[in-house]
Amino acid sequence: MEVKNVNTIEVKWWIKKFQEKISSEKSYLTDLDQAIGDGDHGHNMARGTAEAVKVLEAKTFTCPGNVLKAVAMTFISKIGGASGPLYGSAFLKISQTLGIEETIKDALFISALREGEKALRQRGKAVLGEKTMIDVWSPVVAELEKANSLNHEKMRATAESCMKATEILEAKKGRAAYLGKRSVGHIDAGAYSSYLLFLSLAETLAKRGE
Amino acid sequence: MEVKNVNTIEVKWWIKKFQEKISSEKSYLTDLDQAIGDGDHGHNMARGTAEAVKVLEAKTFTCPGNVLKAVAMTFISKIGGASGPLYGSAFLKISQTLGIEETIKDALFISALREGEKALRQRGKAVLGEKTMIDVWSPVVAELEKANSLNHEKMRATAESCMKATEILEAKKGRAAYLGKRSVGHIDAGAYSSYLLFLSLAETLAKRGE
Amino acid sequence: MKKILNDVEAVVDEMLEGMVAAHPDRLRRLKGTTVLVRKEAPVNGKVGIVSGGGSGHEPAHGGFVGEGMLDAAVAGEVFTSPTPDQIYEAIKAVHGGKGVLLIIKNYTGDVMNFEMAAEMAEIDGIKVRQVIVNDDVAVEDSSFTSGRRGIAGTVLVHKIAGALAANGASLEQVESVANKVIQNVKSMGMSLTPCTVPASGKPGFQLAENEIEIGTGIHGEPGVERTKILTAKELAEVLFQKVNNDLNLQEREEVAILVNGLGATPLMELYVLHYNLKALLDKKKLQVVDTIVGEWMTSLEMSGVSITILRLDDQLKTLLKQEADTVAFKR
Amino acid sequence: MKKILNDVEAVVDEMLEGMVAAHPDRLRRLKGTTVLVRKEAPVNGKVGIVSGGGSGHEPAHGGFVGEGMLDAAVAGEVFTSPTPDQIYEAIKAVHGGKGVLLIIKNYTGDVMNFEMAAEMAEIDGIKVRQVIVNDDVAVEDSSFTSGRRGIAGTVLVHKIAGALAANGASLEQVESVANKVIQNVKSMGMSLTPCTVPASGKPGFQLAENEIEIGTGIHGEPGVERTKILTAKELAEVLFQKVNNDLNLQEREEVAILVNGLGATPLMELYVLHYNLKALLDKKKLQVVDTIVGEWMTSLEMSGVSITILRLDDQLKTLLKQEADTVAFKR
Ligand SMILES: Nc1ncnc2c1ncn2[C@@H]1O[C@H](COP(=O)(O)OP(=O)(O)O)[C@@H](O)[C@H]1O
Ligand SMILES: Nc1ncnc2c1ncn2[C@@H]1O[C@H](COP(=O)(O)OP(=O)(O)O)[C@@H](O)[C@H]1O
Ligand SMILES: [Mg+2]
Ligand SMILES: [Mg+2]
Ligand SMILES: [Mg+2]
Ligand SMILES: [Mg+2]
Repeated sequence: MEVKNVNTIEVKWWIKKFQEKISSEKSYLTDLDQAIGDGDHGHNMARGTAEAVKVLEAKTFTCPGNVLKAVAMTFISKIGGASGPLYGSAFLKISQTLGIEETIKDALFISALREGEKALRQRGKAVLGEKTMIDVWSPVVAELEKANSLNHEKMRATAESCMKATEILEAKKGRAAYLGKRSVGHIDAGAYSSYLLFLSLAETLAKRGE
Repeated sequence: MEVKNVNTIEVKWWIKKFQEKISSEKSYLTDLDQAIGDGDHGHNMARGTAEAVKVLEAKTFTCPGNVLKAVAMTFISKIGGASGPLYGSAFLKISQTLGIEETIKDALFISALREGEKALRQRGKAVLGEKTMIDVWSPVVAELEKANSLNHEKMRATAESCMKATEILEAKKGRAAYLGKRSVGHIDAGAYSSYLLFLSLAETLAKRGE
Repeated sequence: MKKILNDVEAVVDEMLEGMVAAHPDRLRRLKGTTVLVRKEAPVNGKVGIVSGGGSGHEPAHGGFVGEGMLDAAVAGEVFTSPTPDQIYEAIKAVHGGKGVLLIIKNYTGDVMNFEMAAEMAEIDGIKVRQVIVNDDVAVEDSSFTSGRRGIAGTVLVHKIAGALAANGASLEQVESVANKVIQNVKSMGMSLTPCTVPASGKPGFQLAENEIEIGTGIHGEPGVERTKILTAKELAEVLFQKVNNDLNLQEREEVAILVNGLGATPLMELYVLHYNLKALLDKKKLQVVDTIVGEWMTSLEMSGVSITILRLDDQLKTLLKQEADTVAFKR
Repeated sequence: MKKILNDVEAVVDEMLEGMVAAHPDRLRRLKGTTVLVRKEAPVNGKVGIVSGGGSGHEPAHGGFVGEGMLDAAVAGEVFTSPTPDQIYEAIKAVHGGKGVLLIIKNYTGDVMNFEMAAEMAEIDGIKVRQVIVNDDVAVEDSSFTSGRRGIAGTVLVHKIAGALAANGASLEQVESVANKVIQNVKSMGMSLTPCTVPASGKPGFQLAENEIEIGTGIHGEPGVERTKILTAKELAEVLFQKVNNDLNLQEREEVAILVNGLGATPLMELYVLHYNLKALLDKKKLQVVDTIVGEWMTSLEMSGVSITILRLDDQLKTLLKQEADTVAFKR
């Protein structure tokens, strides 16, 4: 198997793709959050990702870690709500783990995602099955660890099926928890945006070496 | 021509009939007042006439003047809005003019109605053609004066046609005046309740000597 | 119609009882009436001030009963002037020997009912004066009609007349300062949605999703003009222009501003409107001495706003800033 | 969606500018932030008090900035917690040497963002304490979930913690009294209509003409139960029972009552509800020491109400009654 790396341009693609997907699915995200939350997730994410793309376009970056650090800081200061600190903390940890490597081997990238996922759990104090973005992050990272490579097909498939699986869960964390059983029957908004995040990464990885 | 009188029982019938008509047309009166006013005329009149009927049933009266004085006081203290002082002042003056006669000759009744109409104009400072209850009261009284008798057919016909004629007028007094030209095309609520008042009187008079 | 109530007929009664239950240290209800008076009424040696009108304008008028504003507020049925007998009871209850001022909003019904009450009180030998607030510039002023309505500007009449009365002034002085406010206060309102009188159960008018009414009063009645929806900036311009056409304010003049919500408009939107209004005031180089933003003279759950501008002189300024302590308005 | 605004993206900014333009003698905006602070901040030798949250709850929180309540309020986007950098600026601006207390409503977002800000401030050597208000008994309390929401009871935490801070108490003392209030304050709300976040343009949920939501929060989110419309009496019973199940009040206990409108409910209806609530309080022989009726913690133009009961002791009673002078709340 050919060894592949993730470089600065690719992580920028990733974030740009993420921003585009969020932007075109903004009103769907709003609907999801309105059904069992307060309806701002689409706007929060659209605002945050748009700002992140602006920052990435305005500066030059020498390594993926620095790109994602800028993304993290932007998420923290521009998203707000629950998702701001969550995505922000995850990306901050990812960038710290990547350090100043210019090209990132799959193994390092996977362990960075794992660190991000841990930061997310620490910040939100949620565990798997509570109908949050964790329900996408944890299984996706686990799948990649198992595959021991950034397998974009598995990433996409796991993210999608786990996102969809949140529909039948009863929320125990976040605003949807206030609805108790009435939260069942709706996909979690943060799980959906996390699906878009991994879908964007998968699409970026699929283009590697094309 | 046979001389007829109006007695205590008949004025009570009058007020009772008025109350019944107001009650069954309450929501139409509300609609009329809502279109170009504030929508309370039906309730104001229903409340006031119901109270008046209660007072008439609770006490005994020796003459029409006393009946109508009780009605006047009830209207003043129970209707409120513009129509309370207007109907109240008119009835107070009518009762004063009737004095303590036990049976009222047509001529006296007509001059009492004229005094009531004058009190109404004085209290409201409105003149004919300003789209108010005056537009029913003044022509009805004038018609009776011309006929020199309490001709119930003329009373009913004049009240009805003059009430309808308020539709094309632009209001100059009362709340509808605030709408200016937009007040055209609606019947005035107070003109309609005044039509019901004279219709009730006409029906009462029609039964005389039956 | 969705409202928090039991019986539409009892809504005014339960509201008044609720106010007294909530503020027993400040308010008392005259038994068997719809009158709220200051706990300590009558205040000896002070001109008594009575206002009121139909209910549905809360906190007006009961919320303004207290030190430095009203001595009594008379409540009618929703949007219906109270009757003379009720007003008469209020006058008697607040007469502290120096006479009583009635602050009346210019509606045919209010004017007639208060007038009849004044006649009754004068027979008892109580000196009564009446002032008629007609601040609403939406309606053309004309001697052929009943003239302009009284709307939110009334609150500033309460405030200033109440302050002078609290200082021990005579009935004539209080009447005269009230009239000075009336001559210098102008308002203009608009609404985005109608409201529903409980007893009627249906909204007073209909508006499409992109329509607003300009020049609405405070009784759920239609306004004087219907237009498509405007931005906050356009709205501030329309309302300010109409008010200023009448006041004709000059550079550096001192004014007070009242931005009044009609019932359902979020405070957020009132402040957004004020931001846009303030830009116009600044452009005119007006000296804004006092700004009051909130819900003071409402129209049930109508969504909308009015702006009020009061041209000040030193006397009005001092009295406006003077202490007041009522349930709804404190300084 | 019908609202008074220009650009949905600018609504919070224009609101904050409008507040400062209206109350320049009391409020100041930290440049480049969404933070409103007391004109005179930082107050030396006084514990600074910071609160805030998403916008759309006005007068919370900016309206409570002033003497005897908050030193700063941080505004997020509508119904979205503010970000840590903004909160951090607020902490720095109000730190008068005695540390800063953060009063946080229990929402995952608020808790995390304030927490991150506290971490940042502590790196600067500012002593920061956090209290988390969770008065909403609509939601089951459970250690497996994020627990109960903070709603209108928060205003009483602001009031009482603010009063003790104004008296010069230490950070620990202020934190401790805030926690005492939190342990003793419970609320329960309901709504008759939803509200619309400007940026989304559509209502947060749908209700039929005869339906209401019981247990609604203050973010346009659905409640915990949907029922057919209730009378004011039934509503008072449902809300009171739920609150009292938790507080378990005993005869002759002293309490304070807050009847809070969610935005579009006429004051008339709040007082009608209070009338019905007071009957229940009297039946329980509770001593109501203080009653506050109005709109304090709103949810844009949502129609609905919450009731809050605070169990008092002598300390809380004195601090609650103590003078306060903010734009929206004065004593
Ligand atoms: N404690 C938590 N841990 C992990 N994710 C959470 C937690 N609480 C909420 N979330 C996620 O955040 C999403 C909501 O984000 P957003 O709407 O932006 O914030 P808010 O709930 O403050 O309005 C939820 O759909 C859920 O996926
Ligand atoms: N100045 C006036 N003179 C005569 N009638 C008037 C005058 N003003 C109003 N009215 C009558 O009163 C009616 C409205 O009564 P009502 O709705 O009970 O009072 P309000 O206008 O105070 O709500 C109008 O339809 C009109 O006929
Ligand atoms: Mg959300
Ligand atoms: Mg009417
Ligand atoms: Mg009326
Ligand atoms: Mg949110």
